[in-house]
Amino acid sequence: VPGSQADGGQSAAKTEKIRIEYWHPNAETQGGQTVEKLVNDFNAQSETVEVVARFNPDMYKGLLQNLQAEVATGKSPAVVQVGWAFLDYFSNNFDYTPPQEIIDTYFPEDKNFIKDNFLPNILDLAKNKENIQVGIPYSLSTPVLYINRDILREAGLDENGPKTWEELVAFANTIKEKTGKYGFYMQEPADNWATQALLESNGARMMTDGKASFASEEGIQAYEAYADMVVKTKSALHISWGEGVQSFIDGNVGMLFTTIAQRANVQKGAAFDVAAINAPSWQGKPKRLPAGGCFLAITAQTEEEKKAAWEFERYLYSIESIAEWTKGTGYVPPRKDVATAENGLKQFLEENKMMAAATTQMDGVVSWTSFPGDAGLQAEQVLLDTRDQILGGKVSARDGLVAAQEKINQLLSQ
Amino acid sequence: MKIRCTAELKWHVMLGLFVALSLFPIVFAISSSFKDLNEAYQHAFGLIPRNPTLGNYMQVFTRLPFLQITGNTFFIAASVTLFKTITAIFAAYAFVYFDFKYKNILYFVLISTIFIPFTVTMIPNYLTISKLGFSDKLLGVILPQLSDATGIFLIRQAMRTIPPSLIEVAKLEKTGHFKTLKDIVVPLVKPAVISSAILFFINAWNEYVWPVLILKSKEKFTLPLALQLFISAEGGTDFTIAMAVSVMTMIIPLTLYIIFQKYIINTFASSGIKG
Amino acid sequence: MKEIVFENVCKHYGKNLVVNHLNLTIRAGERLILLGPSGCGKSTTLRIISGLENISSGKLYMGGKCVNDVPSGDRNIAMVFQNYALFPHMTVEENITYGLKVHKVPKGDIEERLKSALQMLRLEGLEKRKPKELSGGQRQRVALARAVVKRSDFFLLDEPLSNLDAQLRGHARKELVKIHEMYRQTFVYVTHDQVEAMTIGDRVALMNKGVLQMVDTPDNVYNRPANVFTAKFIGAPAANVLDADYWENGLIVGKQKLLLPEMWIEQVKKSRSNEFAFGIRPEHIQLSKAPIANAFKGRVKYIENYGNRFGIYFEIEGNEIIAMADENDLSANDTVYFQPDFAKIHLFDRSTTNSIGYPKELIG
Amino acid sequence: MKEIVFENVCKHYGKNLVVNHLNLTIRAGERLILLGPSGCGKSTTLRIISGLENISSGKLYMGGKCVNDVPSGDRNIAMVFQNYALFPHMTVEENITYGLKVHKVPKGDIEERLKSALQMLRLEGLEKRKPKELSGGQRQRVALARAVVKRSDFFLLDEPLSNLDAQLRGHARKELVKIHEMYRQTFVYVTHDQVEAMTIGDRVALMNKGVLQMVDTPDNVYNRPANVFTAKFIGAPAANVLDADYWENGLIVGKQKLLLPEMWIEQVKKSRSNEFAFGIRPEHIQLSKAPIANAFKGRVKYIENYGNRFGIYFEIEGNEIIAMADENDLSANDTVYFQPDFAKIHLFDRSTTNSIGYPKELIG
Amino acid sequence: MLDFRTKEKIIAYLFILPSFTVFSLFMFWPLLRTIYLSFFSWNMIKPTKTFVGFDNYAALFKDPLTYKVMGNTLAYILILLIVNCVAPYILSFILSAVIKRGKEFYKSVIFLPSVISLVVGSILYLWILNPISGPLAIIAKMLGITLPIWSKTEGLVIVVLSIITSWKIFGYNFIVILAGVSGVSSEVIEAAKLDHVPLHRIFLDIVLPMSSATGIYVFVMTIVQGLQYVFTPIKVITQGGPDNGSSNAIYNAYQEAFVLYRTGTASAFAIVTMGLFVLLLILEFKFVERGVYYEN
Ligand SMILES: Nc1ncnc2c1ncn2[C@@H]1O[C@H](COP(=O)(O)OP(=O)(O)OP(=O)(O)O)[C@@H](O)[C@H]1O
Ligand SMILES: Nc1ncnc2c1ncn2[C@@H]1O[C@H](COP(=O)(O)OP(=O)(O)OP(=O)(O)O)[C@@H](O)[C@H]1O
Ligand SMILES: O=P(O)(O)OC[C@H](O)CO
Ligand SMILES: [Mg+2]
Ligand SMILES: [Mg+2]
Repeated sequence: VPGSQADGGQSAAKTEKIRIEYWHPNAETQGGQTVEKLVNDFNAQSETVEVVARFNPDMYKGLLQNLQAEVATGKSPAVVQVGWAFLDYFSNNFDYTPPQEIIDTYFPEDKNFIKDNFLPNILDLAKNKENIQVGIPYSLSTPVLYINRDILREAGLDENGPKTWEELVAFANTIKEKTGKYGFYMQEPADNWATQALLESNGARMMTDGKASFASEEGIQAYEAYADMVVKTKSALHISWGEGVQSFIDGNVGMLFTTIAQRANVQKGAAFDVAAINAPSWQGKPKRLPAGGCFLAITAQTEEEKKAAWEFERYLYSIESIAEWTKGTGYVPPRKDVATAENGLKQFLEENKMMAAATTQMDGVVSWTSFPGDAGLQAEQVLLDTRDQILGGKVSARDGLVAAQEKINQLLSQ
Repeated sequence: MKIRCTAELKWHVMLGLFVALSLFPIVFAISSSFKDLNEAYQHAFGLIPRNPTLGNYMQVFTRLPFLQITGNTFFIAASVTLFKTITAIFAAYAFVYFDFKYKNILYFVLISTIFIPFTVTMIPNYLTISKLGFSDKLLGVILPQLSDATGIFLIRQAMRTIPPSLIEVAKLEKTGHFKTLKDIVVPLVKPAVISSAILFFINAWNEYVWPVLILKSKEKFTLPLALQLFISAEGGTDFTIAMAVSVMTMIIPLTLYIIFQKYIINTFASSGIKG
Repeated sequence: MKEIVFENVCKHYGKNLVVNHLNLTIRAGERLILLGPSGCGKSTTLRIISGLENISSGKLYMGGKCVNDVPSGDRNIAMVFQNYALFPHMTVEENITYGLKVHKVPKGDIEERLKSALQMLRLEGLEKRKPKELSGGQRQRVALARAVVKRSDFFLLDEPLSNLDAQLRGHARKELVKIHEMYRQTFVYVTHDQVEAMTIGDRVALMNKGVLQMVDTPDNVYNRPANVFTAKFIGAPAANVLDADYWENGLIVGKQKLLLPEMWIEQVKKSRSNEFAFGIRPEHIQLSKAPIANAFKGRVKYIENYGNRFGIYFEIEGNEIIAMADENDLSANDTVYFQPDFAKIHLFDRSTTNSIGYPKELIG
Repeated sequence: MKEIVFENVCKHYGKNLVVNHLNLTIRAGERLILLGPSGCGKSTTLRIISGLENISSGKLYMGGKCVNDVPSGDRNIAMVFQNYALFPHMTVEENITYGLKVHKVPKGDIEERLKSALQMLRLEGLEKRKPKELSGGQRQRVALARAVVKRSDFFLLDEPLSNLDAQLRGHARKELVKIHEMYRQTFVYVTHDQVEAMTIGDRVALMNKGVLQMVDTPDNVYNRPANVFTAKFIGAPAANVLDADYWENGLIVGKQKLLLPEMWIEQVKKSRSNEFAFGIRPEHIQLSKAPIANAFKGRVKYIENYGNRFGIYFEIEGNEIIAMADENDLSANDTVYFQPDFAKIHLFDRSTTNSIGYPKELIG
Repeated sequence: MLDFRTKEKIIAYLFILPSFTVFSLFMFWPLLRTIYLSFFSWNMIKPTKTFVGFDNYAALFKDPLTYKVMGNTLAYILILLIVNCVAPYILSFILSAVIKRGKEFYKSVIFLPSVISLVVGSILYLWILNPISGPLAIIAKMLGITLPIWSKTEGLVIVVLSIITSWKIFGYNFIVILAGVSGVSSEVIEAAKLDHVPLHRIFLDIVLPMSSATGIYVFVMTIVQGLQYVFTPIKVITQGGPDNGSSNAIYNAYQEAFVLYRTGTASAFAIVTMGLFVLLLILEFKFVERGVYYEN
């Protein structure tokens, strides 16, 4: 199979392996160990490539920040893990090579690797506005609902939890009334991921034709339902993400709406009957759940490095590696077959029932909207500020969303 | 005597409360580091772990080259402290005991840099360090931290409270600037020198934003970076392990302080130049 | 070699003229006493010599060369500061030997000088104390010891004994003179103690408000004061000075007249003035209860007992006058007669306040 | 009311016993002078009265009540510190009036006291200066002024005039006495100046190494010293004290003998000792070039000129003796004869060094 | 032969040289670059920078957020000054002049929290102060009090973040001030005590002015370092929220630069911030320094 180029590569590797950097944000609590294991295993079996993994604290934002600085010096790692939220910004500003290009040039044998192993809707997640496949999805997450069955029972509620947002509101209020505890907490990180799930599942769209459109009636209505829990009935908590999760884990909150990536954390800490269920939908409407997680992009600068980068990626995307990765992180595998394969996650998923909450709602996955252009991140921030305003009771959901939408569209049009 | 005692008692009660409050977080951290995660969540307030475990520490040690990391941190903190303290002493001395052109302007310019937010210097410094070839090197962490005028500021302030006649005595003896510094000025401003050194050490020890940018490989990590490994917004923070790392982060500065505490406090107490 | 020459030296602090056109030559190896009222510029003068204070104008020569631009360290000076300026962080011993150590004086030598200084100033046993554990007088002695161990060409002392008791002061004074006799440094010594001034000084320089008043031997300063200020300043209690007009061979004070002897009449005539200030020291006044010829008549106001002597305050024509006596049989309100010893009187021109000089018979 | 009583007061610094079982009553409104060699514990004693120093043992009463536990601020004391302790950041004026302002003394009153203090201490024109812009003597005067403006029951002064010239010192001394006469505070005054001690003091307390030696009127301290230390310490130059054995109605010094008058023989006999220390003050010695009967014979060593008097040092049987004289016709190596004025001699028991007392004829 | 005054000058420059070298490289140079960048619209990596003149500045002054952030900054400064400058000053005075026993203990214990990093502190306090389930909340619950959700309450969030920061700064400032306060000659304090000057007046009239050289240092450092220190809890706990209610000048510049990637705006903001601070320093030199007591 190997062509002349591969030969050249191999003879070079005899003398020394080519070193490439792989940047990731995975803390020890979130797959850091797995990264290390995968990289070590890869290095052990590869004769040509030596991968050096670099941890970047502060998640994808932190990683991008470091990447920014690195690129400014004229250097670049070969493979970077990019959060979905930064897809647009990344593809607009950084120099990357779509993986298929590399495959086509150097690895004809892998020609169909991507097509064969990934569902089109999953691959679409990593396409930018110009429809270029920026990278390959590496991990997927969706929001799920964690429930404290002890509290539900105490409040006389169905211990299997709510199916719809309407039910969820009722549940939350009941919990508040019956137990005095908070009924519900929805994650409040520095992004609008969960908000998107809430609004879009009700039929709203974050963006339509390149313009913000979340302040539609559906959007407003969904947000109002949520805001009412916080502001009016006080059955939902408005607090920072860390505190909210902590409060759920130590049994002060009945339901927690957050990413499946928190599964291990919740499972380890909770001392009550805890379960994860599918994200609720709005009565009679289809769910739309933004994909969390990340894709791998190749930012290698030299041809040598690009080749090495693909070799490494190909290793990471193998069934065994992806299985390993999923076990270590709690993400949903992006690749076909992994869930069912014996050498994949079959056994793992049987043992970890909570994972099912995420794996069984993949049909509802949509891409995570990131506002386009230079002002995109700023627009995102506007929506975040609006969240605080609405949940803080300063403005109504309607006024807040309408104003935010207007402001964002103004920003985007600049 | 009685009147004084009760008056003092009032102070002691207030101070005691204050001390207890300010020490609570430290005790809390230590206690949490010996709990398992479950207990940490369910019995946050129990200061004595019910099932004390070394598990958190073992995890840290198995997952990270911890001694190496501690060594790196110490090396960085010690180098930064030494360099900054010594250069600050010299600069402060020059600003107090010499007359030269633009002295005040120069001082003002140097001191103004205290006000430069680190965000201003971060990226350009990163470029400089990379160009110098110091990224992922301890030296790269050290260098930019050296430009800090706080020591000059504090030590100069202290030097200005030395009665001039003492320096005059030295002048008459033709003591020479180095000796005057070493034998007279530095001993008299020892509290300021020590406070700067402490500040430098603690800050360099805990410096986080900058090493994050510079250091890539785990063997080069510093303790605050190691701590980050156990904190994740998305995956949740492994609280008890984070506390174990935190405790280990504190341990060296705390030990150093406890060892030198008597000396430091004595220096401060006996600083009465005119006493 | 070790001469110090002030040439028109002025020193300002802001608008304050603290040393005013000082012209003074301090001879090599002499002991010059600097005297003057508090705040007159004595310490400043010492500080100028030591180079710790810049001169505002004029020139200072030391050992023959202008030292305006020579740093203090190169002037080879030992100095005792009025406020001691001890190093608070060093022990007595360290304070004393610090300068020697800096100059790498051999260890044995240091030891020896230290020992003799400690002995001379009775500081034995305090070697290991820090200044703040010393009494005021002990601190002053340490400051003195620190200067003493240094064998330098110039020795400047700013009231080095002011906080010592009489016995210790007497002792230290003698030792200082001994040291000086041995090393012959040029000594400049500020003191308020007249006995010190008289016993230590080869010459005395008297300043007032930054202006040099007189420089001469202690004897002359005392016995032939150049002006009223000098006469009044030197001697305790101060010399009595009363306004007196010359009229027909005599001095008129108020309504009383005292005939002058021939030698003084001549002197007065030379001066071409008639308005004088008449000076007489308390110890040169003999009082008599019984009336005597050619004497002033006064009334005793009060009497002070100084232990070994008495101060008798009496009044003549509205002037308060004091006389010293070893014995006393007077009491307040007694009438007394006072005839001055004409060999011991002083006459000053009232407008310039300068002495009109002394009859050549007295100068001899 | 304003009496101060020390009852067995001790003060240690570490192992150092600085005040040793002090028993002393300072009478209300009296002026007590505290005298003693440098480092003997004078300042410490003042600081004990002021409450700035804790007592190691014993009790201190002020105004009749034990003040061991009364904080300094409540003792109503004005104090002049030996090292001034001026507030360096305040001007002269602020330094002086600070205490008054804190106590909300009416403005006009403050103004007035300030003015009179400035005048009394000749500090006019320096009101706006900071201490570091003052000369040593000026600083001392500010410290004194600060204490003077305070009208308190107790007035403690620690060498308040040591850095002033004789004239100013004389003036200040008189003013202090005036103030005291006006307000009758209890005055405790530390000084090294004998004249000050004698003129200001109602009584003098003499300390040595923390032990009280004698408390009495200046006259008695001078003329009837209770022990050798007192005799030698009071008076400058110091009293001469030589070992003398009693033998057959006379005192033997070396190989010479001096017959004692009857009154002394009686006194000597009462003391039941034969070994004495014989004391005589320099000013009580009359020297004669010509031989006289019943006199010691000595040899002049050297002569010091004090301006108005002479100190004549001579030797008798290996003892150096000094005599004071107003006039001098002696020179070194002259042989002199010295007969003491027997009314002015002192005899001390050589083993206890205490005075054997004085013949009743002298005390009269 | 150089004359000695010239030689002295050369020595002076040599003494400053090491500091000056690192400052030039790592302070002045970046500063110049930042000033330069503040005139561009750029995101740090795009190959082209667009020159916009003073637009970034103009936009800043128009943006209400700027004023909000500056207002917050001021609030932080005020709280930090009270807690970390005034309070430790009073405490050091109490320890050096009022209390007789246990001084050593307090001195050493109060300093302890200073050695801890604020990242650690922030994580700790996030737990301890969790208004729903932290230890403090548990106690409050026992007392029947519901804690406000401070991290989402404007105003309160600034107070709490300041307290967290103060927890770290206090001890250090305390020992620095203590050094200054113990430097005041005891005789001078005694002189005042004799006058029966009440303690608070001794403090205000004597101790404070005489230790003001140190005081000024702590004052300036509380402002400057305090704001830089607060950055960490803001970043870890609130990310500037709620609705920028806890953002300060430093965090805002950071957010502009590294969250929103608006390098030009961030630079302009940083420069304006620095300008304000330097203005403060000039004022300090002009007015406060006058009251400061120095021996030389
Ligand atoms: N902190 C201290 N530690 C040890 N000894 C001390 C301390 N302070 C003072 N002393 C000693 O106590 C003794 C008495 O001191 P004090 O200041 O009372 O002397 P003084 O009589 O005022 O002397 P002077 O006339 O020299 O001022 C001195 O010998 C001194 O050395
Ligand atoms: N920094 C200054 N600013 C203004 N005037 C000053 C300064 N320093 C000293 N003086 C003034 O200069 C004059 C001379 O001071 P100097 O110290 O020489 O006096 P002195 O003769 O030593 O007096 P004393 O006997 O009191 O020590 C004094 O009147 C003093 O007030
Ligand atoms: O699923 P994750 O870990 O990518 O997180 C998704 C979003 O970032 C949560 O806000
Ligand atoms: Mg002087
Ligand atoms: Mg004393």
